[in-house]
Amino acid sequence: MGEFRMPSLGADMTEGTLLEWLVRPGDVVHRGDVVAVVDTSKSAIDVEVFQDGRVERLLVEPGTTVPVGQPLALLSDEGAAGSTAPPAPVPVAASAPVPEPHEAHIAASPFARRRAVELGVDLSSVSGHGGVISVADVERAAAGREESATVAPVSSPAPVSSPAPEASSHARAMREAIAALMARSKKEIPHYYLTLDIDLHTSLGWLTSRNAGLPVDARVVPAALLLKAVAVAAAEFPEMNGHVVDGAYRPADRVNLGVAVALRGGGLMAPALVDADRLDLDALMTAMKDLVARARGGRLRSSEMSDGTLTVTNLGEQGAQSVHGVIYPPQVALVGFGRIAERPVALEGLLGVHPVTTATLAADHRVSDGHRGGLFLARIAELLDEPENLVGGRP
Amino acid sequence: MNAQDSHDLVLRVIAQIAPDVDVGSLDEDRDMRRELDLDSLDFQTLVERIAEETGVQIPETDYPQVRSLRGMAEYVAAAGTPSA
Amino acid sequence: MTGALLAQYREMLRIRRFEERCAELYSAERIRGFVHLYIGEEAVAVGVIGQLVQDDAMVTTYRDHGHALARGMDMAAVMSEMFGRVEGVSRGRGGSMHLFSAEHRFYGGNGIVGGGLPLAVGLGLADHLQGRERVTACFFGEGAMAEGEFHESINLAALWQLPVLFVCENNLYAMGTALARSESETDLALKAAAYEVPAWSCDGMDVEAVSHAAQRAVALVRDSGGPVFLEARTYRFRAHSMYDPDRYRDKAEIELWRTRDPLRIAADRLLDRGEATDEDLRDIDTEVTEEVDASVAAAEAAAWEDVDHLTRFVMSEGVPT
Amino acid sequence: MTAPTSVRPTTYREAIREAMREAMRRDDRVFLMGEDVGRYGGGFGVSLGLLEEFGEDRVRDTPLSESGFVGAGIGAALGGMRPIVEIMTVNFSLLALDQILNTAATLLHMSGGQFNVPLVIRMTTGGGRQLAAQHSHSLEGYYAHIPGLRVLAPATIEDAYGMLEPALADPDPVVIFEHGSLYNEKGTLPDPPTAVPLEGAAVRRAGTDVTLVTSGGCLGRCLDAADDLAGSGISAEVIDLRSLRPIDDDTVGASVSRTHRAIVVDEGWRSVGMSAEVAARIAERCFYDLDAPVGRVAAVEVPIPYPRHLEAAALPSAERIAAAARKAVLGDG
Repeated sequence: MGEFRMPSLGADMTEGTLLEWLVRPGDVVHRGDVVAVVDTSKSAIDVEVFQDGRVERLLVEPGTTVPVGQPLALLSDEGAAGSTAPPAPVPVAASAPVPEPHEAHIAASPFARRRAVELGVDLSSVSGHGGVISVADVERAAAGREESATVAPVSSPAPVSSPAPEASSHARAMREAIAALMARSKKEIPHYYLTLDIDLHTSLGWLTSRNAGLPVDARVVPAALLLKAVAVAAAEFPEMNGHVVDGAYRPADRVNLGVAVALRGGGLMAPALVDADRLDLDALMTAMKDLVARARGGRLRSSEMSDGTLTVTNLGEQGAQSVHGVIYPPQVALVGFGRIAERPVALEGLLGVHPVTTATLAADHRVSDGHRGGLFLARIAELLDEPENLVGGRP
Repeated sequence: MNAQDSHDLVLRVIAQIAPDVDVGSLDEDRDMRRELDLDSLDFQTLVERIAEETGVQIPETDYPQVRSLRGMAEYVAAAGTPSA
Repeated sequence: MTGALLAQYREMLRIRRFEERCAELYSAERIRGFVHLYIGEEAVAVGVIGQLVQDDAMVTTYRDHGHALARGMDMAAVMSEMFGRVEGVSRGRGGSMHLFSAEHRFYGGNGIVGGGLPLAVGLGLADHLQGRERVTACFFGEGAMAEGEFHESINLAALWQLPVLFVCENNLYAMGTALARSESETDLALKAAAYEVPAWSCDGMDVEAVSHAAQRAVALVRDSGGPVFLEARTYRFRAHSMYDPDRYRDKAEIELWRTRDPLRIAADRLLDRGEATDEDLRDIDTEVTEEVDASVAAAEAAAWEDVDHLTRFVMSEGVPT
Repeated sequence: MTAPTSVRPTTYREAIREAMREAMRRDDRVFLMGEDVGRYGGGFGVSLGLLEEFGEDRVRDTPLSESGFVGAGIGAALGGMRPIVEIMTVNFSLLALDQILNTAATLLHMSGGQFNVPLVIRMTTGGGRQLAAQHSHSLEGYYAHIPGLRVLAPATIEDAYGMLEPALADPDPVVIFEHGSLYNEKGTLPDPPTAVPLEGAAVRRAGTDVTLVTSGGCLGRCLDAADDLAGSGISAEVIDLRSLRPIDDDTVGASVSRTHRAIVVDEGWRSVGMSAEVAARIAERCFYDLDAPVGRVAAVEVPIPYPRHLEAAALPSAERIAAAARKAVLGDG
């Protein structure tokens, strides 16, 4: 007998609300099947099961909010092994999942927990006296934390009709979650920042001519090319691609590229493009469109929410020249791209005007140093200079 | 397709992509990407939907002409008729 | 006292028919809980209570239907209480065992064997302290005489000379325990007399005998201001509470006592004396049955207490002090 | 509260006696009944001298029959009197528990509101006087458990005096617990005395770091503990519940919501008693305000033993209270 528990769908998630069961008692489920929809403070997430079995009993009613780790359903082994049901149809979960960052139960007083939420303090970053976090510890942590965590500035959308009250409370919850996570990141992770201007003349020229021959729905946007370059580079720089778990760094064996998505109406999430380095460019474009659409529609899969190994933010696209991002724990690096703009560039002794983006790297000093970071950025630039090499996928 | 039809069509597609936007208060001559907070992917989606609805394939080289709501509507009206 | 026996006969028949109907309604699940029937013992309540006046008080046990009806409490209100309806004498909160009426100075309906005795002593004490010449009649079974509260109470009443009439309804069985198996001294009047209380016994199946004995007892309490103990030797024809297997007594014993049914004794005597005809008795039965029918109809029609009022009457609501 | 014109020195015992004397002078319906309340002057001397003033009818010695005379008190209350029944100790009151629970507390409800019981029962409670295991217990929780009763625990001379009059005026049965170790407590009463309410807890000492919730005989020990704590920089608020039924959740809740820590101090046994009840209410009401587990200091689970040192070890002391408060505030032993 196994238990299907409320999954942690991100380092900032402590509880979730079960929105809907997609299975009933008696149903046979397979690893990777989507069995429930869970609302985190960020999004409604399709949650998959990680074991084969038969649903014995549903323990939690839809609408109930429960902490991460609480059993939601009981699964029996019966009917699983001998089942003739087709194998897991979800490719994402068919392979071994990236180890989930495990959070031990934090002993904190109820008042401390309440204050932590009010102050946006992540309890896992607070140490208590006598093994228990009291409100004094939380307030000390709040007073001592860096105030400068620059959460991705979300440009305020233009004419927006007034949101429904529950939407605004959801937005507030998301804002609190973002604040808590970013504060934790800034407190825990010794960030360092590097910047490199990348000339996109070659790559965008190549992309324009490629798109010119294609129907509208086959066109690839520059952002996809940037993501592909980062993904390929990340596979070569294991110290940029992985997680710190319980104080130890674990490089990931695949590249699940977190894509920072600004939500309409405010908020930010970074769902993962799974195996981004292995996808060919067209597949990556398709996957990205799908991912962003589902992120904005609030229907992400659980693995997409929690499995990012490195995040890219492209939010400079419409304004900022560069972005010095905050790493998304437990990841160890974040690549930002500023607006692609025509800028003067010196070329073989002459001055030309080329499209240029400023790429930045925020990386974790516990895992890497500036030298490797610089090489990583340089590798991204190099890859973008040979865009035709970015077209194909890898096995 | 007349200008009014194409105008309505563009507004309808925008409402799908950016459901929170009050299209009635749009400045029709401003860059939609800024006005509507559309990123390149959103804009790409807009162009794709226009293509699905009208058959009009807007080449990337013409993107500067369709940055505004008015520009997009006029472009679509001029370029063709809806596919069956 | 021409006419007195006929009135007593009618009163006993009211109790008998009421309880017979209760048994029927219990079987039909209209009435629930413990229901202790008084059938066979009617002469005691009718005989004793007939000697009380309006100002006197009464305390009784869970076998209280007969006392309530004999005291003049409205049959429909008593039946409504059996049904648990808000129009019941205790707003439905008491049920069969806990009938109360302030108007009749009827202090219940006590479900604890012996529990009512100290209460009666206190009522007597209040009268004594306030110089009121009232009698408190306290009914209890012979089983209560094994309880400490009997001894404490009769001792207090005797010590302080309080106007309490202790009426022991000796029906020979404390539930299933026969008198001889629970009392070292089975002459209960003798036992009470040990407290220096005037005490005697009477035939509890003969309403005239009970009346006679009670009249004397009440008069003595009123005159002396002190307690009197009266034992009425009686028998219940039915089970302790609704149904029991009657393993503790012989069928023959029950049949023997049935020949001394208080209604039968009274009816024979009325006919012998020419105070009533068969037809008169049939008419009474018809009238009583109609009253019972009406009480059931009223109870059926009565309302349930609103659940919002569940916690009312835990503490007083503006009762003047 | 207006300033009293003067004060008069008295003791807890004398304060109760004076309250009874004044009640009996004021209202003919009031009388005192109990074991040795008359000629002996009361097992603890509380009613000394009342017999001489009011006579045997109104200061009524009873035989040793708790159930009988408590039940008679109920009957007398029903018959229009306002009896004060004294039970010598709470341990003895168990002999009358049937009358208190099955009759006094239930009659009003069982009769559908027809018969209320305006009875006052006073009894001694508590240990600390080397009276061993049948005269020392604190069974307030037994009574506070029962709907239909009002249960009071006067901890001060002012309450001991002031609670009797409203208790007698109350239409329902009131049980008053007098802690045996308080009888000799010296103090003053305002003259003329000020009225005290029957309900509502009192903040006996204001503080900010931890709330000590207590009643009756433990109040003094809590105040001593608060003094001690103040010496080490911990500001303890001391709440005297005064009424154990009903419990004033508002005062307790407001305090704990401010201090975020609570210690419940009760001389009854720890399990299933007053301290459990108060702690549960704090948890229900103030959970999200709590910065430390609710602590309890209660009697050790043993029949109270005779030798002084064992008895002292069994009962809550200022030291144990202060230690529990320190643990709550400082987070370690």
